[in-house]
Amino acid sequence: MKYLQGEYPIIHKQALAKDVYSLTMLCPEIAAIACPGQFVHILPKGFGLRRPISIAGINREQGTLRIVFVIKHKGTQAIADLNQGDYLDMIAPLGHGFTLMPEAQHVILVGGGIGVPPMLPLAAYYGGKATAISGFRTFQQVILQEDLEACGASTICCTEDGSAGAVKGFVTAPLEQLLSEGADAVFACGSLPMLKAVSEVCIRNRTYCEVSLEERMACGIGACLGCACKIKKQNQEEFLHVCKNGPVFKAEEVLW
Amino acid sequence: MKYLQGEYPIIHKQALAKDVYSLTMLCPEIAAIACPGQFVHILPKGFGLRRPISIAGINREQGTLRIVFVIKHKGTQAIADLNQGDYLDMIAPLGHGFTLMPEAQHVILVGGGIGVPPMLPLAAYYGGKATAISGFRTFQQVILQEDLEACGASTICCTEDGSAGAVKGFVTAPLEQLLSEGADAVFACGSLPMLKAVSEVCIRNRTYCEVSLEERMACGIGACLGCACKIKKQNQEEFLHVCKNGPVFKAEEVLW
Amino acid sequence: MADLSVNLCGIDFKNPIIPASGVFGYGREYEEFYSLSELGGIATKGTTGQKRTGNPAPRIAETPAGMLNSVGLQNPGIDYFIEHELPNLMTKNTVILANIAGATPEECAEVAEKLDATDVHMLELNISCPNVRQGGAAFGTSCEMAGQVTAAVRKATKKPLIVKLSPNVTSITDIAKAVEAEGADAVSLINTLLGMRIDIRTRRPVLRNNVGGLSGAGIFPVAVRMVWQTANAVKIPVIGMGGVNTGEDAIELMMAGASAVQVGMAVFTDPYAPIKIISQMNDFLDQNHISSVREIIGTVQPW
Amino acid sequence: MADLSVNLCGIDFKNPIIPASGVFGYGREYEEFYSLSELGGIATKGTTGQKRTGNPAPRIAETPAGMLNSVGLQNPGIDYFIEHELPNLMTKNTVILANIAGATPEECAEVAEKLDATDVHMLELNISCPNVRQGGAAFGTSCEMAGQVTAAVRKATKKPLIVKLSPNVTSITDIAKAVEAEGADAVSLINTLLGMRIDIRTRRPVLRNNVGGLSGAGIFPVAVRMVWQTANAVKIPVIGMGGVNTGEDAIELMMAGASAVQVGMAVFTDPYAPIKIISQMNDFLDQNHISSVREIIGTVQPW
Ligand SMILES: Cc1cc2nc3c(=O)[nH]c(=O)nc-3n(C[C@H](O)[C@H](O)[C@H](O)COP(=O)(O)OP(=O)(O)OC[C@H]3O[C@@H](n4cnc5c(N)ncnc54)[C@H](O)[C@@H]3O)c2cc1C
Ligand SMILES: Cc1cc2nc3c(=O)[nH]c(=O)nc-3n(C[C@H](O)[C@H](O)[C@H](O)COP(=O)(O)OP(=O)(O)OC[C@H]3O[C@@H](n4cnc5c(N)ncnc54)[C@H](O)[C@@H]3O)c2cc1C
Ligand SMILES: Cc1cc2nc3c(=O)[nH]c(=O)nc-3n(C[C@H](O)[C@H](O)[C@H](O)COP(=O)(O)O)c2cc1C
Ligand SMILES: Cc1cc2nc3c(=O)[nH]c(=O)nc-3n(C[C@H](O)[C@H](O)[C@H](O)COP(=O)(O)O)c2cc1C
Ligand code: FES
Ligand code: FES
Repeated sequence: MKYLQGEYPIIHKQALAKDVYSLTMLCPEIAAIACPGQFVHILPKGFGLRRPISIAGINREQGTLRIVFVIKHKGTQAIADLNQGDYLDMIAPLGHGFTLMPEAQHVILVGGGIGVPPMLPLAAYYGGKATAISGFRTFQQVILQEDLEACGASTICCTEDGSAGAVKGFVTAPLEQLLSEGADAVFACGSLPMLKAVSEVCIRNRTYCEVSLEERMACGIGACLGCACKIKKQNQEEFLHVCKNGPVFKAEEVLW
Repeated sequence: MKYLQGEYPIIHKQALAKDVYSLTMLCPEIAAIACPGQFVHILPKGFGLRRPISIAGINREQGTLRIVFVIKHKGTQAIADLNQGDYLDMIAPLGHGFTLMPEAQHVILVGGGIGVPPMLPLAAYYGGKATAISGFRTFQQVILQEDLEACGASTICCTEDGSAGAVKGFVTAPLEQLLSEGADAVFACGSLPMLKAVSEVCIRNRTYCEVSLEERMACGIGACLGCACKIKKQNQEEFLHVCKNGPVFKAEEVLW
Repeated sequence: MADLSVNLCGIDFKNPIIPASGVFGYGREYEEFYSLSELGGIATKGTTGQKRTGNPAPRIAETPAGMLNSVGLQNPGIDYFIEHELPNLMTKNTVILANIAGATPEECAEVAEKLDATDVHMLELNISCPNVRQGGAAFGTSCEMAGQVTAAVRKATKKPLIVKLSPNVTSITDIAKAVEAEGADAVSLINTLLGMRIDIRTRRPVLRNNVGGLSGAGIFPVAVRMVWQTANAVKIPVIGMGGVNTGEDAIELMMAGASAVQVGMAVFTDPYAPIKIISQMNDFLDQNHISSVREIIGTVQPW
Repeated sequence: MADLSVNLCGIDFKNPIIPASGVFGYGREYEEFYSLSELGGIATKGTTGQKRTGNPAPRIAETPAGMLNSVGLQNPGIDYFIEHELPNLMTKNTVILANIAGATPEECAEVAEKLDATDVHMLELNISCPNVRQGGAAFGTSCEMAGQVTAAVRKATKKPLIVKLSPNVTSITDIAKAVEAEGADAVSLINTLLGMRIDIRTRRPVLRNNVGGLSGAGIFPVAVRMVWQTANAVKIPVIGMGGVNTGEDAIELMMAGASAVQVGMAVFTDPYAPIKIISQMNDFLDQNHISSVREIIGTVQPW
């Protein structure tokens, strides 16, 4: 694993929805080695701990990286306050991303809410072979559907209240249906309950599934053992670390 | 004593010398009641304690207050980073200022370095009846001589290395000379050694003298008893407080 | 509007927010900003038997997310307090906690006895001042001494007696139990952590007293922990403090087990802090449909 | 270029800066940023007799100017450490401090004995971990236990033995004297202060372990005070830590009495922190015409 720390200029900022922002940084050294599912570890000015944010776009030619995040509290607020021309202090690219399967015929990307952004680099990789199911609470939160489509992916947008998208309800309903038609793999990111449900559906349907987990982090690189998650490998339970062994894990190995 | 807390717009910013800045704030309620020798208590953003800075100008008509300060460390740096249009969080006006003597014929204002700014409101009050002796280490630090003259005061500028001004050396030499010609009062602000020397000269010459002291502060309004200074009144030594009983004290009462 | 009132030791507070002893003087300076009747209570500057001049300056040092002080209990003495400060305070329509200290249990008892004859609502016995040579933290860091001074003061007064504990101990629960056993009606915590800063250019401690008490946001996690431990160890109510800056901080301390909350250093940053904290607490309760702040006391669910 | 080298217990350090135990793993992850040979030394993650899985997550919480952790000594055990991590570390041209812990004095001694047979430069015995049920802070908060575990480890090794002290005590100097009497060659301090945070929306402690260790800039004044007190109480050298973020902080701890300085949480904020601190120390010494960092150790002049 290779990663760098530096301050990189923000070359584009966009508001995507209420409290949701997209930032694009010029960081060719990082863009050159970043992979789908990895994350960046951002230091908001004046804070002691960094904030992990998934990579939502990798443009090797232009040497840029994109992130999409929601303002949760003070740290993400400070990042959202930055503007084009400001610099972002990042350690990146970090973690172990999604498995890329060049031979796959059909993969399903499942993103819930602010778990949708990390699906974008996968959509860019799989193009027309990907179907992206995105779930949101309501229409105001819907983001990135055109971006997914621009990659060539088919999109299925779900809202819990039916206020937008083709599906009213959770992502699991369209997922069940697609899986019944067969798929090589499912890649998912979202809330813990959603990931658990997706994982169960995949296991029941015997479809390979990877999920991207979250945990509170300090170092972000595997040194401090702060971001533990319980993983079962060969029937052995152990605490692995989201920042180094993950954030992407095989769904079947996660002890929810 | 009346004082207010609020965020007031900076309407003018000026660099006077290396690391020395002048800020003018629009704060009519404060300007209306501020007196020479009082100070403002400024909260630099992100800090827990405020910074006391003397009032360097009071314009009642325009409703503005001026301060002049040097960047000492992080807090004053943060204040210096502000620009016109930004807001300054102040509690003001604070403290007990210089005695204003309407009948005085000749007063001497002695400022050392960053102790010169609080002499300006006195110069504005006394006009042609004031002689302002200012002391600096070297020519690059000389500030506010034109401002003092614009008030009508005569100025005597001293530099320790003789690189600027009429006098090479300390402020005490011209002070001695002026005192020998007689003066109603001396008002002084500057480093502790300078104030002590000025005070000795005045006591020897039996001239009334007031000095403005500094001490580390928390509340700035007399509640926390943080900014103690030893004062002798009627042969009783006691700890008074720079923020409330001062910053201006009678030189003869200060226990150096 | 949520119900913010609390009751401690039989005394009604209109809300749980009390400016802490030593940061608020006797309220006079802050009255310039707002009416003291908006406050739940006021803890007055620590008072001793005789006038004390305190420590030489500098008494204040800034630290990351905090400050050190070594005021050293400067105060005009109990007689002056009762004659010149208390009568004014008692007209302010807020609960007055008279904070007392002394170099010996006898001195503390004498101060308490004099206060017992006044209208003051509660006594807060400071056995934790880190800035004096005698008494202070020396009382607060041994169960025996803490018990002894509590017992002496208990005998001297029938008023509700709060004992203010030091965090500079191996086990704050042991001290809390010791003062509870000797008749304390409540405990308040935490006083300041003992700290030091050095000016590396002059190689001198920044504080003339060398060491001083650390307060402010940086110590908040220690306060939460100690309030939680103590609330689980004693039956008497706990008043929490240490680094409270926002309504959410105050809510957090109350969930940890505090029945009321004192606000110290935050008033230096923003003189309106106590007022803002009261209104932020109300907002939190309203948003979360909690009708009374009393419902949240001690409700943290440990894992 | 000032001379930054120091010597502790007969071991030469090219500079006094050592990433603290638990924040730096075994150095592998930070080697991606810079050569480990630039560091004065490295304190490795605490190692126990057997593999430990540590506490459940969340293990990390942010606090004002600091953080809480409740990792709980997750580590692969001493045998794995000696076989798979230590050999690599020993090639890095920097002093290796093997940090050890255990639930009993016997376990600590066993770990020390195994390390005694390796090339490791020094042992750092952690009697202050707040995040484990057995051993850890239970050892570090009583003079008797602290002495006992030190004595047991002392018998097991001839290597320089540093004992790492807990700040959660009434008198850190008493503990320091107790371990000195039992043969410690140095003490290091401070470990984390015990703290807690609560998520007021879920009413659950943020840390799954309820409480955790507070580190970072906010505790720096406590570290300075304890280093100063301890350096004045014992004859053995003191290694200082707790909230060091800059070269000036490190200088301040050394003036307080530290012969070397560990850097913990600061590496999370900036992985280059130890390297920057070394260069900032050099700048300070150069600017003040001090030829060797050794000249400043313990030079604070109390008032
Ligand atoms: C691998 C990974 C990828 C992520 N990708 C994204 C993304 O693409 N977009 C996005 O909006 N959010 C993402 N998150 C969540 C994001 O890290 C948090 O929302 C953010 O850290 C909150 O910071 P704050 O200061 O606003 O909140 P606060 O609650 O003030 O943060 C306090 C502390 O808790 C930590 N924290 C709080 N929530 C989380 C969380 N959910 N996960 C991990 N740490 C947390 C913070 O990092 C900080 O240390 C990701 C998290 C992880 C672990
Ligand atoms: C009544 C009064 C009037 C003043 N007027 C002026 C003025 O007009 N112009 C000007 O440039 N400076 C003035 N000062 C000094 C000014 O307050 C300090 O330079 C400033 O507080 C330093 O802040 P800092 O964050 O840059 O330094 P730091 O050293 O980081 O400050 C750390 C802490 O020490 C306090 N502190 C440091 N130096 C002083 C000092 N000399 N006096 C009081 N507290 C200090 C700070 O307020 C802060 O709490 C005045 C001080 C007082 C007491
Ligand atoms: C300047 C200052 C003076 C203080 N004086 C006293 C005092 O006289 N008596 C007392 O019991 N506590 C005193 N304290 C301690 C505070 O009441 C409070 O316990 C401590 O500051 C922690 O709260 P905080 O972090 O909100 O400031 C003082 C604190 C400060 C900052
Ligand atoms: C995540 C984390 C893990 C730690 N693990 C250990 C450990 O295993 N052994 C130990 O002696 N100290 C451990 N510590 C304590 C540090 O070594 C250090 O004493 C403390 O963090 C104070 O320094 P700081 O404020 O610079 O972080 C740990 C600290 C942190 C933040
Ligand atoms: S955050 Fe340090 S190991 Fe993952
Ligand atoms: S700063 Fe509080 S009394 Fe002067």
